[in-house]
Amino acid sequence: MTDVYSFQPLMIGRPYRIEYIHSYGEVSQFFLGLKEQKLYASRCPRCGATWLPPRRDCGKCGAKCNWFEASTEGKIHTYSVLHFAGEAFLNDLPFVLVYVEFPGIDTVFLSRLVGVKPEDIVIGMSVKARFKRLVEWNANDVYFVPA
Amino acid sequence: MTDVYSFQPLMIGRPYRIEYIHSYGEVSQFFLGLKEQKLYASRCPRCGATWLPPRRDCGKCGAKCNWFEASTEGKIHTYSVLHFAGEAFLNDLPFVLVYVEFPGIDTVFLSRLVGVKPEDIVIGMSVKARFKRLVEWNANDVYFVPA
Amino acid sequence: MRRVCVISGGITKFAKANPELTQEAMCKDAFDRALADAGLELKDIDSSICTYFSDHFNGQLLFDSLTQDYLGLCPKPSMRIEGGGATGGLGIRAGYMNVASGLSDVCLVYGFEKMSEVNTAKGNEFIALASDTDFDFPVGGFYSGYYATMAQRHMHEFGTTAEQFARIAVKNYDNAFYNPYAQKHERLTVQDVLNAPMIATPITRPMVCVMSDGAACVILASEEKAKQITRRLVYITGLGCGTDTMRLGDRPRGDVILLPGEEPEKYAYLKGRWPGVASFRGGREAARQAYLQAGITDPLHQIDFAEVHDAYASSELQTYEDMDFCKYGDGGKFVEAGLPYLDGELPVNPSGGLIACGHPVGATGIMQGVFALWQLQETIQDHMKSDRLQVKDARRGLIHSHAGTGTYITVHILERGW
Amino acid sequence: MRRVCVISGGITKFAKANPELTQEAMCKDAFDRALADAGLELKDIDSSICTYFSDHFNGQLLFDSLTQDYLGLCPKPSMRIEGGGATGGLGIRAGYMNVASGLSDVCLVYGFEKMSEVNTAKGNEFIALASDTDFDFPVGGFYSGYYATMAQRHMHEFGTTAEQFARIAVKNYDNAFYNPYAQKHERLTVQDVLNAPMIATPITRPMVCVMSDGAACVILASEEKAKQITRRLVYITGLGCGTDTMRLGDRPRGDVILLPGEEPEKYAYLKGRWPGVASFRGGREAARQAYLQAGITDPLHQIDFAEVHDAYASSELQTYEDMDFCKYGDGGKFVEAGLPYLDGELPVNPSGGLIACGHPVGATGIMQGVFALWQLQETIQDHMKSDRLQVKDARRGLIHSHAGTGTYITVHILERGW
Ligand SMILES: [Zn+2]
Ligand SMILES: [Zn+2]
Repeated sequence: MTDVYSFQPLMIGRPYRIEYIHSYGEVSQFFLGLKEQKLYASRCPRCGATWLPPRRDCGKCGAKCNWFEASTEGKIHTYSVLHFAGEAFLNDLPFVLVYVEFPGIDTVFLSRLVGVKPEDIVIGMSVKARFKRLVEWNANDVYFVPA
Repeated sequence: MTDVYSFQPLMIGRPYRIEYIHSYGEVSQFFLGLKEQKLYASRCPRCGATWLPPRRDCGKCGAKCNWFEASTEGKIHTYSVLHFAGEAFLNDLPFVLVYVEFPGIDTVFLSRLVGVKPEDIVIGMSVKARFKRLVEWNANDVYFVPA
Repeated sequence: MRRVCVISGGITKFAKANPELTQEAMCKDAFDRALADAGLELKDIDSSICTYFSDHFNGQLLFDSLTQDYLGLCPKPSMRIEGGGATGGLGIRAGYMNVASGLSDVCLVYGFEKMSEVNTAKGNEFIALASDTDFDFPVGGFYSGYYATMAQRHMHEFGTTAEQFARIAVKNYDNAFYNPYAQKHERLTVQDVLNAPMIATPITRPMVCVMSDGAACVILASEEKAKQITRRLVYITGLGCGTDTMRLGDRPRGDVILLPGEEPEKYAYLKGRWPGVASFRGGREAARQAYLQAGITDPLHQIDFAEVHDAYASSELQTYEDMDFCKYGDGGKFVEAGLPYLDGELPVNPSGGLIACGHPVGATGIMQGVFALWQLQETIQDHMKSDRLQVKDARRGLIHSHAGTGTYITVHILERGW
Repeated sequence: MRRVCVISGGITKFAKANPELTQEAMCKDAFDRALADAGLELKDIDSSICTYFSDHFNGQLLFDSLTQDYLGLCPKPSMRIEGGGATGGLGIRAGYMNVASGLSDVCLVYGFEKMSEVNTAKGNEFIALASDTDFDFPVGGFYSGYYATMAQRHMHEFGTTAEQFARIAVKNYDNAFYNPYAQKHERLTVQDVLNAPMIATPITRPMVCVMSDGAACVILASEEKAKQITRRLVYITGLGCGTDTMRLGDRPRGDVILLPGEEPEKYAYLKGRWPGVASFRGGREAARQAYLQAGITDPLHQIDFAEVHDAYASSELQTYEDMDFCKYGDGGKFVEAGLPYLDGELPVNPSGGLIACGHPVGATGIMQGVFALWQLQETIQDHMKSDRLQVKDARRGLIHSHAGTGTYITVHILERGW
């Protein structure tokens, strides 16, 4: 049965469903690493750039990178308290997005911050990674708490 | 729970669902007409072009078209017997797609042909429209049978 | 190289939902207005560029073929251009390339988006899927969140305030009040904006552009053709396009890209941390290319108005700095000094921008082109039934189109040639 | 206008599924090969054009930003081009425009598609959503069905046979057997093809191209830059792009678009019913523009090989006629006379075409450019470890990219300049 929302103009419901089988490809190790409670990053042997999230190829010079294990402690580079989100995350609201700086990593890493009141969050604050036991095999398997 | 299809590389299931509310906009009358067992078409008052499916604006000269009721009898312009389809229509297989020529209509109209064995279909054969009683408010509410 | 002109434009009224019309009919309405404005007929158009954002919004793939067909342009050449929020700006860039390369003399650049066929949360989710779906989307990343983190960092580094963002929103609403094509016709105070529901700290609802249904188009022509069509010539005299990493967190921290005439010392205070997450490298690079081509070394005084991509009030502020309307870090002071207001030194978003006009993604960057053209042709009165938004003696305008967190940014300089 | 050259190309092996690599890594592999082949470094590229087909295939919107980033090209200019199956050909057209317009000197045009993240029926459904979703998709329309109805009409009007379609499939499989980049390495007989499972009468499975994961790129440069990079200059000497209505049934029935040198009498026997659903008006229009620019009046003898978009064996046959390799209606005789075979008068799809190479949509049209370049540079031996597919003394080639039922078609003429 088709849902009809209006006749003038004629407006109907058209549900659509897709079952993706998604591959993490050459960065699979990062996601497998979350189950080991590790943050795997990449280092470029040519120009020295370090990447977290990791890359097979250096985004700066194009050379093939090597894997290394990053620290799980860092500092808040910036953050925001979200009161609205895409449909998939409405049930999580409100939540805090945070970009984390790590020692020896050129990039900053997006994650969620939990266990701290919004008004107590400050840029520069120390945080550490926590890993979910029951992994969902996605980037949300790691999150951060005050260190 | 995330479905895991492989670990090397890591491959996971990612279902995705969208609920569209689709409007037929300025051609709503065509779809409403199917419930009245009518085929509404468009005629351009400037250049005389006739369109089925209908258009608000003439695709030839750009003028605003008028609605008119097309004949529900025509001839097979071309056809094919389908043994494969997109996911949404796999259960219907095999089925016959047909382009129907109508008197006084410049375009040919895509629909399904039923009630005839594939080996008996020939280009030029007369066919007539049939309309579903239980409409789904889409183009499949009309189909064709031998006249 | 052939010089390229913008000869006319057309636009539909942007609306939260326009179920009365299909996308192709909206495009036709915009196109008919542009044809009429230039006194052209369908046969005078020899090619087109189509822009829309994502197949996800309507579940109709290859929508560009449906619109090309509907506009009566078959079998003429066309192509679809996409680049997130910068889709429209990239479309104008492609139209320029099309004409300047000699492949076309008169090219229609048109764009549309119908965002009302899904609910707002789903629409936001689609847009969030235009960020990295392996690393950023799954943690709950979505665009208001990304821009909010950028804004927080800008506040941290430069002392920028939420009130300064609010002033920008108020300015844009005030302008749009006189723009009949705008989705929103409201008057707000700074307090209204600050007290409105929080979307993502420090961004409140009126600081964010809204989803919209709409279409817009411009007709571009070679100089030779343009001269046969209109006396009010408007040239594209500078083009720029910059890009940046998909993940905001991967942006480098280094030295500022210098604009024509700038010296490195100007930015010594940034100590090599540019752009990080506080500024848009792609916008700076786009400005550099466009200013170089157009011979601009003092944008604040050499540009008469700008239509910039204010998907967020905060990103408008950041854009003042990328465009060198002021120095990096001075965006807040720039707005407090009244410079981007309609009666200021450099009116920014005299149309009301995305915040008040709406952001039907594929149409937005082209909408900017339409409004800029009318400014330079001095036809705001004709098109808006009021000259309230007409920038006096507007001889050179800048339009700026921008995709998610600055992944694509285009800048075009348009100049009066009459 | 500046002359534009193709200076190098790169491609990944097309495969039914390549889960080992993300799309961005596939693009990098193709790009690295093109850089190495031309002796260029990353810094030598000053802009890019990205092509992929639909956001639906991976649920990652704005994928072009992820790849631009991954290739190390930020903050340089880029844009994404899309046009269904013709996406790659339109990308090359945009790259040409980019360079010829003077905006860029050395432009990377790269494309990809990863079609293996959904099952084949879903993939076919996505492609079907690139037909009219109000009128054609809901009745069960999908592309094999549409092309099958076209083929049936061609058979009805001209006496074309399924066996002639089968011969084309066999030819393309035979060629691909020597192409290490092709997805399929099989040998089939005409009987094998005719006896294979029916997809949509008269089209059997081996007459249809397959979904694929892959990436391809070409590097374009201005003539001046190209001369600094390679001695084996290959010029783009003609470009064409045509379009047609989204709904096959809306195609006009009138007079043939004439190519340079043709007279209307040549097609008197068609009695004003062209193109209808039997031919591709957009292909004819694209050929007209390209032949005019390249000075071609006798394509059968003036073109040394062609890589055409054979999504279906039937559409390759129809394309012979659109390109005037033979008259309308003579496509069947053309293949029976052996003319499009590797040792024939005009080898068509010496690479194996889409039918045997695979059709990762955004990469396909660029793949044709890569293979054509290697033919004209006489480097098939170097790249394929065999000169079996090298067309002898190939001086001028045609590449032809095509979207669903001919909604977009591009033609490029490439010529040896050394
Ligand atoms: Zn490196
Ligand atoms: Zn008409």
